[in-house]
Amino acid sequence: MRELRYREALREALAEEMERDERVFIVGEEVGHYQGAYKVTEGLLARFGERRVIDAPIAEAGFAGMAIGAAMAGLRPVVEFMTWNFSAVAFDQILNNAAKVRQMSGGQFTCPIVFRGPNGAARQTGSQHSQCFEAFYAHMPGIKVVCPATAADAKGMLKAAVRDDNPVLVLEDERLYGSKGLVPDGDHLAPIGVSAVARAGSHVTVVTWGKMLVASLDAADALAREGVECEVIDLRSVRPLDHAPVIASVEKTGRCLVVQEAWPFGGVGAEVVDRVQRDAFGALAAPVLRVTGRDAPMPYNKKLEDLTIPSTDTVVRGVRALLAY
Amino acid sequence: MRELRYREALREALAEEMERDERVFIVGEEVGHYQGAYKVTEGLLARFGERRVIDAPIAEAGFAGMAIGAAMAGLRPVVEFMTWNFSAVAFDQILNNAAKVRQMSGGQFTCPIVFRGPNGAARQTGSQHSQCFEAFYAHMPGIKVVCPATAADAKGMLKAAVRDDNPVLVLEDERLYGSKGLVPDGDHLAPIGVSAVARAGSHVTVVTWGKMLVASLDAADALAREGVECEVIDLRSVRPLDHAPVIASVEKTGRCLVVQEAWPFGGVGAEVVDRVQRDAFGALAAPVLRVTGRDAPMPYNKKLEDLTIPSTDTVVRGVRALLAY
Amino acid sequence: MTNQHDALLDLYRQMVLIRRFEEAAAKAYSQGKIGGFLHLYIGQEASAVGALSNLTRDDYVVGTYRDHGLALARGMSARGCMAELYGKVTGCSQGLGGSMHFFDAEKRMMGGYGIVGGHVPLAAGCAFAAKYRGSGEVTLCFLGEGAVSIGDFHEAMSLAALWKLPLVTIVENNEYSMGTPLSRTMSVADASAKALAYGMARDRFEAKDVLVVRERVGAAVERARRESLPTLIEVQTYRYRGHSMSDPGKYRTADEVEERKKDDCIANAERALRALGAGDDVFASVDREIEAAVDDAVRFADESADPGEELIEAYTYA
Amino acid sequence: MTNQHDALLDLYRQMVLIRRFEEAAAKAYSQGKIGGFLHLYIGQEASAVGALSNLTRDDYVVGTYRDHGLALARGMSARGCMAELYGKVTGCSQGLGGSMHFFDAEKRMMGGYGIVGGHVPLAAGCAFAAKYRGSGEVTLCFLGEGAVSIGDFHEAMSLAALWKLPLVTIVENNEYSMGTPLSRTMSVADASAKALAYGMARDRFEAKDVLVVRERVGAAVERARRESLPTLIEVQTYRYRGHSMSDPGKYRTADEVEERKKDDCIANAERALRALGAGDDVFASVDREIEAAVDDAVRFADESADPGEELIEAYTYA
Ligand SMILES: Cc1ncc(C[n+]2csc(CCOP(=O)(O)OP(=O)(O)O)c2C)c(N)n1
Ligand SMILES: Cc1ncc(C[n+]2csc(CCOP(=O)(O)OP(=O)(O)O)c2C)c(N)n1
Ligand SMILES: [Mg+2]
Ligand SMILES: [Mg+2]
Repeated sequence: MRELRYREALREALAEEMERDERVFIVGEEVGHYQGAYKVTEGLLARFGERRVIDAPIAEAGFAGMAIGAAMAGLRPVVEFMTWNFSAVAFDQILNNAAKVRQMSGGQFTCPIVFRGPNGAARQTGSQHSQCFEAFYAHMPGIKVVCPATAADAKGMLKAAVRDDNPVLVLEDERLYGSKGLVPDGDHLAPIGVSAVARAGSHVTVVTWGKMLVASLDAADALAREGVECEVIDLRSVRPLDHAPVIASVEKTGRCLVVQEAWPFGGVGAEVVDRVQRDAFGALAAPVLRVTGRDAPMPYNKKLEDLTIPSTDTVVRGVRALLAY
Repeated sequence: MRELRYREALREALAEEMERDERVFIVGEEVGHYQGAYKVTEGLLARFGERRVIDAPIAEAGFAGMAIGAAMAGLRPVVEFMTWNFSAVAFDQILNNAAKVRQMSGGQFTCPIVFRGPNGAARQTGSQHSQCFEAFYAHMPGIKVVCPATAADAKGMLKAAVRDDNPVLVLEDERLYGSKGLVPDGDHLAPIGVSAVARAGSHVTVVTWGKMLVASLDAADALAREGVECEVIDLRSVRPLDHAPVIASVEKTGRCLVVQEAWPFGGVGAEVVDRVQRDAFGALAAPVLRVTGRDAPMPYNKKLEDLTIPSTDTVVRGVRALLAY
Repeated sequence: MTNQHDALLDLYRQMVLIRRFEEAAAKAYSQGKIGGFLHLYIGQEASAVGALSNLTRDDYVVGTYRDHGLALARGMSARGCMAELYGKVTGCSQGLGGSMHFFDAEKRMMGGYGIVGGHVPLAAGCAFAAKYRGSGEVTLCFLGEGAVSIGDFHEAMSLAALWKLPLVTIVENNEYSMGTPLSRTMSVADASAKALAYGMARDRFEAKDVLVVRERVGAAVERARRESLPTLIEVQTYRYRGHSMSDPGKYRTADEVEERKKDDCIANAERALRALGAGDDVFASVDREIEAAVDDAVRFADESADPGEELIEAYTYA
Repeated sequence: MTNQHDALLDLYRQMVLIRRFEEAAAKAYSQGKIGGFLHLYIGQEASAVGALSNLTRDDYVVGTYRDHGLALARGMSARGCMAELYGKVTGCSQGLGGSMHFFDAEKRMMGGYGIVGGHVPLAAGCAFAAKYRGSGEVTLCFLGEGAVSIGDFHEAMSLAALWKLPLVTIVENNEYSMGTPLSRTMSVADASAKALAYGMARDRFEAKDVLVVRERVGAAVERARRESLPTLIEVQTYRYRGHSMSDPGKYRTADEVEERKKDDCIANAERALRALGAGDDVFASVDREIEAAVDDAVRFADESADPGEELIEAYTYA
């Protein structure tokens, strides 16, 4: 085990996979000479050259589609969206080509491609630059969506994504890039579609993914001081969504809180609610509740931004509401 | 009251609103000279001229964005997507401009615009042409999404949409265009954000919207013959989602089935489940169940397509499963 | 008979196959054997046939929903194509794709696509892969003149020019985008003028003579193969049928269509073959052969099985 | 003093205001008073100031996230702009928009936008609205040279040319798109060449002399106003600062930047004014006046209140 920053873990994953497989290349804006807008790809150009680390013009639909075609033709592209916000202009390529080419070709073609970049709010970047995209992409059959929350998962899931024969969307987080965590040595792979108990507890089940794991664990710490033990489940992959550990936990706790940064309507959180109330119906002592980002475009002002994104405090209040039910 | 086809009801709505308000214009592919790919706009070019009924090149992002700008500048555009499938290339315009311009301008600009067209599967048009878009758009704050299921609502909600100061997405259905229904005379407006009890019943609450209302009502008829009385609720508008009548119904029935054509993951159906299990928790005798389109891109083959889209039969089976719980 | 005669006869045979295939498809559609959309290639045959005759078996082909002609010109079997239209498991996409989504991995037919312009970046990607590997394949991409208005086309051209991809992009200008004449979709009638924005090589010509198409596209294929440079080509053509089967075609007169049929690519090829010495027997034998092949394809499609329910999810994930 | 002197002095004053405003913003950013992204306009002032000097009060302006210069040149108050950067409720977007989203309905500043190219169709829409109403307004749209690669730009140009919209599109070519020199984003160095694809009028010139910008953009504005025809203009300029405040700027040398500063638009205007007879007193008075205005704006921003929590949802729906 070594301690790495999340950003470094991603970089190692890319470097190792490029080393291992000549077909892997990276394309995106500023990934090469600039060393990555958020420095994830730092050093990769020097190491792998312009053939495999490709600076793209601002043409997300074009280079995402280009990469999909290259994947169909046998390569294994990693597409960096500088942030997921800019994937909105490539939405059709992901929905109609990446997700479907295998099905519409009757299984003749696969689309082994990774799309990656930071998701969600950074800091005061305003409404067009602060969005969570998992609700959009997790809705699409044919797509896998992972949201690593730790450095170990960042490395392991990105490597697994590169080796997956399906389109895998890796939703990272700018606020996590600098965070540190222990990463297993060697060829560390983290399976896609397996959630994990991030903290054991017996009173309330808290289900979350991505950056919100931090607030959820902090809330669990705070609540533990009051004698409330939360079991925190990190979904890690939101599609496929491995709900078995969630159900097992709720069978035990009888109470479930879903914590997400994303807007409330529909999405991954509602899907979790759907499954929990269905598969743990008899065990529920209270309805499944949700703590979500507020139902509004992100305001620029810092105070308002802080009030819009769930915090440790909102999670604590969510758990209390659940216990008070 | 007059009997109109759904398509004619839409056309009347457009004509009346254009007559009433000089700022209303229509833009889209084939809306003018061709009379509309699905003939919704038939006759409007002759009546209102090329200035107000505008045939666009294939450039959905371009003309959707153009219309958003025109709305900001004081007009009231109605944008036809030949089908909603083609809105995927204009996704960014809807997400980042239409939905947000009011918020990011601090309330200085509004975006009174209607986007409309058929949603969901037609008949054997394959995976790229058979998608339900409500999960994507209902997730976005700033957007309203309506799914009229009857001719009266088609007319009334489209007229209300044109008069709304927000972006309203009208998700119609090609398979409903030819269906007939009674439409109130005169300036018929149907409020956005008000769901309706389409059939009263006491055993099970069936919640649905759009085309699936037909299968749900047919299933309710079939079940009534067995003595099972379904209360069928037509959401009509999926955002804002008026869940009060749903909760009231579930308080009575204790059982709730959500029926949707869309893919299962997240989306409007899961949102309904979330609200029902939360607000009618004490009343539920069984978990909320869902009947959905299958979690796969739409196959072309007719038999497989029929197996992918929920039918009267699947709804009946869903209700039975709920009763058997 | 000369080499020239044999080569032209081969192209002629392919064009006739496409036309008869499409006529049979139209008939099957009207009998309710084919569902969904059906976009016929009748009238445009010289374009795909002439263009694809320049390719080796490893080259890539990408097209739109109007893909039957492309598929047949690429050497895909009439059986697999017809069965796909019938939605049968023996179809080239196992009945899951349908008319708009013909695929054949072995023939490197990378698919027909339904979102206008959305496939052009994919074609750039095939070209990119060839260049990345240094394996030398050329990619041919087809689209309609209506598609040059959409962003994805622009982005793909921009990348192809910037990255010098071995891509030949063929805009089949059949004068209409559904019911809209190009004067109402383009400010400049010349689709190949888009190349000017990217400093890309371009060409523009009529597809009345399949040999002209072969030669002009051939030059672009050579440019792609030898210099790894893209070309944008506008092929001027005309479709005799509606946009799809449901199109009543009121946006043009029957006279206009009849007039254009007088300069038909198949009839022109027949004339040229006769000038090279081909007699009635040659044409009678082609007709017989093609008729048999199309009948066989229809029978095959008719008799094939539907895909099973287990396929609905089977190909969603690898 | 002559009219020419007065007119130039007015433009000079605007350019100085923008520069001092941006310097103050940079300082406030480094003090942590401003968050998020901050894209400064320093070095490019002649472009917005010269261009917008051609507009009437009813004309429309649309821009990118690099919008402070545009806003000030449009006559928006330094107070409202600075307060917006501080995220205060007195800001031009009530502190909800921030640096990238300056709006002013009254001045018809239709906004700064953060998605590259996404605003160009909106600008076409403003132009469309003017034409639809017959009300005669012209729309000016600004974007960077990096944005000509994206589909929305292409689609907007295509529609503007086809529908003859009174739109002047100004590509501010500052040679870099974030850290990428244009040689790595464009196959043709001339951004105005995109106009060839649409048969659109075009122009291309350096923005070193604000009067040249005024005159050349003026001709395009007249074309839009009188003939309802669009123009694509490439203005060659340079930004002295990083792409945004977080950009270390390693992609170019300090020498390169220093070299370009020698041909500074503000210094050039000062020289021209002196040639027209302006003395030290004139410049000292402008300096004093601008310094006071910027100090006042900073103080105003500092002292203003944050927007209240009730605004989070308030503007989501009308
Ligand atoms: C993005 C998108 N918008 C609209 C459509 C509907 N549509 C299908 S084909 C077509 C016309 C295309 O015309 P053209 O590109 O000239 O090709 P042709 O059909 O003439 O071969 C349209 C509008 C679509 N499939 N995709
Ligand atoms: C669609 C999209 N992709 C990427 C970005 C990130 N981004 C913001 S500005 C920028 C560079 C733009 O350069 P240019 O257009 O030349 O304008 P300049 O900043 O030089 O004024 C990029 C890549 C974005 N905002 N939108
Ligand atoms: Mg055409
Ligand atoms: Mg630039």
